[in-house]
Amino acid sequence: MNFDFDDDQQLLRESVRRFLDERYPLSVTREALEADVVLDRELWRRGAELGWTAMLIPEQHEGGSITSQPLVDLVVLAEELGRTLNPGPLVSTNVVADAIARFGLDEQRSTWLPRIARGEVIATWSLSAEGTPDLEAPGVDAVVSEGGVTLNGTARYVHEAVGAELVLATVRLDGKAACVLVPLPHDGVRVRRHTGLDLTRRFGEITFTGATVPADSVLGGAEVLERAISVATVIKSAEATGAAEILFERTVDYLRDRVQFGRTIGSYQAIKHRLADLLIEVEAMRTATYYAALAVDEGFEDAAEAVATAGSYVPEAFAHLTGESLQLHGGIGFTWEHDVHLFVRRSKSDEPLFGEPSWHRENLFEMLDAATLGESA
Amino acid sequence: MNFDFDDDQQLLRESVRRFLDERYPLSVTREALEADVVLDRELWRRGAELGWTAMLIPEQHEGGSITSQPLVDLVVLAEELGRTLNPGPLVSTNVVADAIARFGLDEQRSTWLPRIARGEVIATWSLSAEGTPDLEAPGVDAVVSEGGVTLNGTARYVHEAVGAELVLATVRLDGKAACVLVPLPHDGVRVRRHTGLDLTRRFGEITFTGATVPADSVLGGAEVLERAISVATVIKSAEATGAAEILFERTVDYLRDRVQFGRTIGSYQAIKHRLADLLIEVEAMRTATYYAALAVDEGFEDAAEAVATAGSYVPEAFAHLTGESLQLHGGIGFTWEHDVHLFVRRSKSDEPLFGEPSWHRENLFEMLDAATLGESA
Amino acid sequence: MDITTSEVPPQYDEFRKSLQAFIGAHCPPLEWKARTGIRVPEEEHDVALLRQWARAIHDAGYVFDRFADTPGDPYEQRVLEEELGATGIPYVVGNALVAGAIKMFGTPEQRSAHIGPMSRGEQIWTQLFSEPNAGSDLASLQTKGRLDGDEYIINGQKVWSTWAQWADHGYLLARTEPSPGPGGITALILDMKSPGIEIRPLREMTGTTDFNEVFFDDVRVPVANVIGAPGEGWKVASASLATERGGVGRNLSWETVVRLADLARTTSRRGTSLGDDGSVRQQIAAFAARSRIQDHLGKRVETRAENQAVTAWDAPLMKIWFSELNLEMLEYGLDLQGPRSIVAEGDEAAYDDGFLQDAFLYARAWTIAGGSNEVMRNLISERGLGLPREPRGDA
Amino acid sequence: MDITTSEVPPQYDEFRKSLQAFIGAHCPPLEWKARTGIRVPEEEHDVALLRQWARAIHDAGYVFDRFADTPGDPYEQRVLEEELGATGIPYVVGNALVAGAIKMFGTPEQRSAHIGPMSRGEQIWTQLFSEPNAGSDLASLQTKGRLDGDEYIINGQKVWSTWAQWADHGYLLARTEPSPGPGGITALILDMKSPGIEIRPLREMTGTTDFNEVFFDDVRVPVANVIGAPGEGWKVASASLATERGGVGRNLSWETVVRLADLARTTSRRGTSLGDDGSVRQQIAAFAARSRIQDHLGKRVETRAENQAVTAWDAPLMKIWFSELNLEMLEYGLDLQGPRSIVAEGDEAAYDDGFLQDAFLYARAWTIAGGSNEVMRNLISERGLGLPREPRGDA
Repeated sequence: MNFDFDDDQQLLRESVRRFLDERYPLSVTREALEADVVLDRELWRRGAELGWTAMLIPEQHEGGSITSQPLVDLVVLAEELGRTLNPGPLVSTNVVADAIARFGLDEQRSTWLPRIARGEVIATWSLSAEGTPDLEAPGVDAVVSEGGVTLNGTARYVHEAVGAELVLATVRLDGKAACVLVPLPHDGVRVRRHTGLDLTRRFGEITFTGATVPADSVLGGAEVLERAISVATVIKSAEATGAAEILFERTVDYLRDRVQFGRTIGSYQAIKHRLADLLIEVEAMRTATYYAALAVDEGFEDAAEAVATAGSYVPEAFAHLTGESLQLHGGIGFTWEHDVHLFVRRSKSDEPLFGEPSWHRENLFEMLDAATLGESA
Repeated sequence: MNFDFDDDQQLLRESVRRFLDERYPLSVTREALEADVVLDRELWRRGAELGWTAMLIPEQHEGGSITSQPLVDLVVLAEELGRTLNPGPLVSTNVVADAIARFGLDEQRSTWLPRIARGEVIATWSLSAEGTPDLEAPGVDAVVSEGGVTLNGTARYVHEAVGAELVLATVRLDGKAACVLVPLPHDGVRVRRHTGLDLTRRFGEITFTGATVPADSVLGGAEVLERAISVATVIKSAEATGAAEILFERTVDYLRDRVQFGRTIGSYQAIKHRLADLLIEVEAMRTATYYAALAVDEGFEDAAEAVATAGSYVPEAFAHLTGESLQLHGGIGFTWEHDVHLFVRRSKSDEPLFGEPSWHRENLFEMLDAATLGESA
Repeated sequence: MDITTSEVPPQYDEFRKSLQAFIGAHCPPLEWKARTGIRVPEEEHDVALLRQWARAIHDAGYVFDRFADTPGDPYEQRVLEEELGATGIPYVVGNALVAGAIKMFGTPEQRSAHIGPMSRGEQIWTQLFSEPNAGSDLASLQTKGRLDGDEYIINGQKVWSTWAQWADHGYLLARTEPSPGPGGITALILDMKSPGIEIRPLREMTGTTDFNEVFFDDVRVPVANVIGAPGEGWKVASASLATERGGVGRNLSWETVVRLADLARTTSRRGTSLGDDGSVRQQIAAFAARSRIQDHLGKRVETRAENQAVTAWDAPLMKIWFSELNLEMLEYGLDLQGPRSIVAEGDEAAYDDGFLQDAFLYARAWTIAGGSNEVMRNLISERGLGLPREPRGDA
Repeated sequence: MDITTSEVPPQYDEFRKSLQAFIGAHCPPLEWKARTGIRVPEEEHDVALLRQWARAIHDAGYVFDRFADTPGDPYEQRVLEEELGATGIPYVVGNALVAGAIKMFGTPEQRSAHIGPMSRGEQIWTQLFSEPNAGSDLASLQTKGRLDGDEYIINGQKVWSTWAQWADHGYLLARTEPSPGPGGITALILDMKSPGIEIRPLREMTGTTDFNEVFFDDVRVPVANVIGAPGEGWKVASASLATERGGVGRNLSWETVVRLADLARTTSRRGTSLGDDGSVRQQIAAFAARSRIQDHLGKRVETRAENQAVTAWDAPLMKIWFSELNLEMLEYGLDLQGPRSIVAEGDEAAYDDGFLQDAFLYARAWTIAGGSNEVMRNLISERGLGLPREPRGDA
C-alpha cells in the first residue's frame, strides 16, 4: 500500500509549483482582476506545456500522463493551481479533452486534442440554465434537423465561456441527456459574461438560438455526462484541497505571529482547537480527493460512491475552512486588500458547480440504500 | 414590559425549591431508582399541596393559579421540578387536568379535578403506538358501540402509566383524532412497564382490548389534542430549562474547581468559550419557554408558532448541553455514580415526547410558508 | 409577565398616508444602492442628497424622538420609522447615537449646537468607540486623552467607524489622564476637521467602503467638549447605547428568514420545488425558530435594562446570537441557490440582484466588528461566569 | 498510488466452511451480551467460558498472527478474523496488545512465558497506559518506577483499563528513575497478583462495568520484566500500537451507517417512510461520506507508518474523527427512532433490543477515554502545528 504520490508525481508537483511561484502566483491573478482581465492566455499556454491539459489526452494526440493514473496526476496539478487560485478552466478543459478522447470520432480527436494539449484551445463545458446536471431543469434542447443537430436554449455559469474556442454542451435530446461539441464562435451562439462572486474566475452564459452542428457532434448521452462529472469532481476537489491547504498554512502563520493582548493569537486555546479542527478538515479533503481519483482511475467498484463522497464533503469543508480563516484573521481579513476574501469567494463559488453537495449526497444515499438493503437482508 | 416573573411567582419558586431541597432532591430520586421505586406517591401528594397539579384547575374544583397566567405559573414549578429531575408526571397530569377543565362535562370535572388537584389521582396521557401525535401511525382505534365507545390498540411511551388512575387516550375515531378519558384499572386495559433510557422516570405501554367506556368519555377531537400539545410543550420545555440550568451551574462549578496540568480546567480558553455557548443556550431555552407560555396564556396570534419554536429548539439545546456537560466532566462524568448521565438520559428521553423537534419544525415551516407567501406577495 | 406591543390604531392611517405622499414627493434619487447592513454612500453627490432629504423631513415637521425635547406620540414615531425604513435609504444622515448622550448628559450649549443641526442633516456624526484590540470592550480602550490646560490631547486609533469619511463630528471615547475615576473613560465631542486626525476609508471584502480607520496624533479637544463629566464615559456610552439597544439586526434576521422561504419556494431541483424538500423545510424552520428567539431574547434584555439588572452577558449574547444566525442563514441562502449563487449584483441572472451574495460577504462585519465573537465569548466566560481571565503575555 | 486490498480467493471457501462448522460446535453460550465497544464480562462464569473458547480455537489449530512466530497465510488470517468477528464475542480473552511488544522486543524467556499461554486463554492481560491527567499522551505519564536493586517500585494510578478485573498480567508503562533516556518511560510486565495493586472496577453510565481504575502502592516489579530496554517504553508502546493501528472503530462507524439506513427505512412519520424524507437522506449520506473518509484516512495513516513518516496528528486525528462521527451518528440514531428511543435493552418495544441506546451512552468512552478529544486537539495544535503550549498553572 502506498496511498500517496509517486516520485514522478512529486517531481511534477515541484515543477508546477516553481512555475506558478515565478509566473502565475496569486498576486498576478489579483492584478489581473483589478484590471478586469482574468485569464492570461499566454500563461495558460505555458501551463499547457507543463501538462495542465494533457493528462487525459492520448500520446498520439500530443497528450500523455505521468503515471498510469492520469486523474491522480491531475490531482497534483489541480492542487498546485488551487493554491494560487489560478483562474484557468482546468476542470472544464480537461473534462472536454477526456470526453473527446473517450467518446469522440477520430477526426474530432485529431482536430481538437492536440490544440487543447498545446493550450491553444480553451474548451468549456456547459450544463443546464441553472448550472445543474439536472435533466428536469430548463436548459438547452436539441433536435435532429436536416443540417445535423439544432440547439436552442441557455446554459449558465459556464467557466471561461467568453474566451472558449469549444464548448461541450449538455442538452436534452429526445428527453435524454446528450453531450454535443460546438466550436466557438458559432452561428446562433451568443456568449455573455457573468458578474461573478468569484473574482479570480470568469463565468459566462451561452445562449443557443437555432445553432446547428453536424449530427456526429453528439458524443453520447448519460455515460458521457457521468464520466464528465466524475472527472470534474476530482479536479474541483483537488483545486479546493490545494487552496484550503495554502490558506490554512497562511492562517496558522498569521496567528503564530500576530500579537493581541500581549500574546500571539495562536497561543489562545480556543483558537488552537479551531486550528486543530481545520487541520483535520484539510487532511480529510485531501484523503477524499485522492481516493476518488484513484477509484475512478482504477475503476474500483466504489468509484461512484467515492465521487459522491468527495463531491459532497470537500466543497463544504473548503467553504467552512475559508470562513473560519476569515473569522480568525479578524478585521484585517474583512478588507479588500487581504487575500482571504478571494478564497472565501472561490470556495462558495466552487461549491455548487458540476453537482451541488446536496446532489452528491442524494446520489450517495441512493447507492447506500441499494447496497445496505442487500447487507441487512 | 416585564418579560420576567412577578413577585408572587418568585415566592412560589422559593417555596417549591425549599420543599424539593428538603424532601425531594435528586439524591432521593437516585436512591429510589436504585431501589427500582421511582415515584413516591406520598411526596407527590405533598407536592400537589404546593400546587403542582392545581394551576390549570378552576378554583371551584380545588385548583387555582397564582396569577392570571396559569401556564407561566406552571413554568416556575416545572423549572424547579426539572432542576431535581423529579420523576413525577407533571406534564401529563396537568395536560389531563386542563383537558377536563376545558372540555369535560360538569360531572367529569367534579369527579376528577379535585382528586387530581389533591394529588390523589395520577392522570396520564397517551398518544400513538409510536408515541407520536401522528394520526397516520398505528395506535388506538375507537368505535362507537352499544355500551359507549370501545377502544382497541396499543399506546406506548406513556409517562407513569403503571401507577396512573386515569388516562386521556388519543385515539382514532371515524378517521379523526379523539381524546377519551379512561379510568384505570379498567376491563380490557393492560399496562406494562417499559425499561427506559431515562432512569428517573417510568414509562409504560397501555394495551386496549375491547375496553368500553361511556360515550361521553370522549372530550373532543383535534382541538383537545392541539391544546394538550401546547400545554405539554410548555411544561416539558420548562422542566428542560430547569434541568439545563442546574447542570450548567454544576458544570461551571466543577470546572472552576477542578485542576488539571496545574490549572483549573475553567481557565482554559477552549473550555471557557464552550461554557459561554452553553450560557447562551440556557438563556435561549428560558426565553423560548417563557414566550411560549405567555403566548398560549394570552392567546397571542403567534401562540402556535411560539409552541413550535420552543418545541423544536428547547429539547435539542437541552440534549446538546447535557452532552457537552458530560464531555467537559471527562472521565468522572462517564461513571454511574456521577449525576451527569441522569441528565443526559433525561434530555434524550424527553426530546421526542409529545411531538419530536422535527415535527414541530415541520409545523413551523408550514406556518412560515403560509405567512410569508402573504408577506412577499 | 407582560410583553405586549400594541398595534398602531386605525386613526393613524391618515398620518401614514400623508407621510407616504411626502416620501413619494421627496425621496432622493440616489446612486447609492440599498444593501444589507450599515452602508455608506461612496459619492459626495449622494451625501448632499441625503442631507437635503433629512432637511425636507425636518421641515415637513416630522421629528424623531432622538432629536426632540419631549417624546413624540409613540404611534406616530412607529409609523414614521416604519415608512421611512421601508424606503431602504437612510433618513438620519450619519451615526446619530450621540444625540441620546447629548440629550441626557450634554450642556445646554452642546444641545443647541448639535441636536438641531443633526436633525436638519447639517451635521454628520461618526461614532469612535471600537479599537483594533478592544472591539467594543470599553475596559480595554487604549486611545488616550492627556489633559493639557483646558484641552485634552488625543492619541490613538479607532476602527470600524461608519460615516467617518463624511463626518463633521465624532462621538469619541478616550481614556483620559489623570484618570478621574473608575475606568477613567471620557466621552468627547470631536471636530473631525481638527488637525492630527487621519481618516482611512477601508475598502472591505464586499467591494464597498463602509468603514474607516481613524488615527489621532496629538489631536486637541477642548474640555468644554466633554459629554457629562470626565471619567463618566462608560456611563454615557452605556446610556446612549441603551437607547438604541436591541434594534440592530432584529428585523434583519427575520427578513432573511422570509427571503430564504421565498427562495426555496421559487427554486427547483430534480423537478421538485425546494419548498417541498424535507431538508430545506427543516433547515429554514430551524432558522425561523432561532430568529424568533432572537426577538424574545431582546425583550429579556430590555426587561433587565428597565429593571437596572443588566448582566455582563446581555450585549455579547445578543451580538453572538444575531451575527452567527445571520451568517449561517446567508451561507444557506447561497447554498439554496445552487450554481446561481455564483453570480452577483449587476448580473441579470442573479437572484434578487445578488442581495444575498453581498449580505453573505457583509455578514462577517457583524461577527468581527465591534469586538469579535471570540472577544465576546471571553467576556461572557470571564465577566459573566467569573472564570479566570486569559493571562496577558506582557504580564 | 496503490491502496488495493484483494478479495479472498475462492479456494479459501473450504477453510471458511470448516471454520464455520468449528464455530457452530464450540461458540460458548455466554450470559454476556454483545454490545458496542470493548465490553467485558461481568460474570466469572463467562470468563471461564471465554478461556475455554480461546483454548478450543488454539487446539483446533487456528493461530493468530499476533501469537505466531511466523506470519500465517494472510487470507486465512482474514477469514479467521472475519468469521470469529461475526460471532460478536471475543476470541482473544483480554487485551492482547502486549503480544506484539513481547514478540518484537521481549526476551526468549518472556516469549515462552507469555505468548503461548495468551493464545490458549490461560493468561488474561490488561493494558495500563492511560492516566487521569494524561490520557494516552505518553509524555505526560506520572506513574513512577523507582529502581531499587533489581526491582522497580511502582507508584501511581491508571484509568480506562479494560479487563483489569479479570487480568493475570498487566502491560504497564511507567516513568522509571533514574531516567535512562529521553522520555524515560519503560514498558513492564506486571503480575496483577502483586501486593500493592488495587483494582477498582468502574460502573459506567452505561450500567455495565467495562473499565477499571488501577492503583499502585509500592508495587515491586523485577527488572527482568522490562520489555525491551529501560527507557524504551515509548518505542515499545508505539510499535505495538502500530500493529493494531486503524482497527478501532473502522468498521464500527460503517456498521452504524448501515444501522441508520435500516432504521430510516423501517420507520415512518406522518405516513411516510423516513427513508423517503429529504432531511434524513441528506443526513445519513453525510454520515456515510464521513465514514468512508474515515477508512481512507486510516489508509493514509498506515501509509505514513509504513514510510516511517508518522506525524504528531495521525493518532489524535483518527481518534477525533471516529469518536465524534460515532457520537453524532448515535445521537441521530436515537432521534430517528422518535419516542421509541426512550426504551432500552430488555424492552420488547425497543428497536434492535436497544443496541443504539447503549451505543449512544458508550459513545462518550471514545470521546473521553485514552486522552479526551480536548487533549487530542491540544496535541494537534501544539505538537502538530507548533503553536505555543498552554502555560501550566504550576509553572
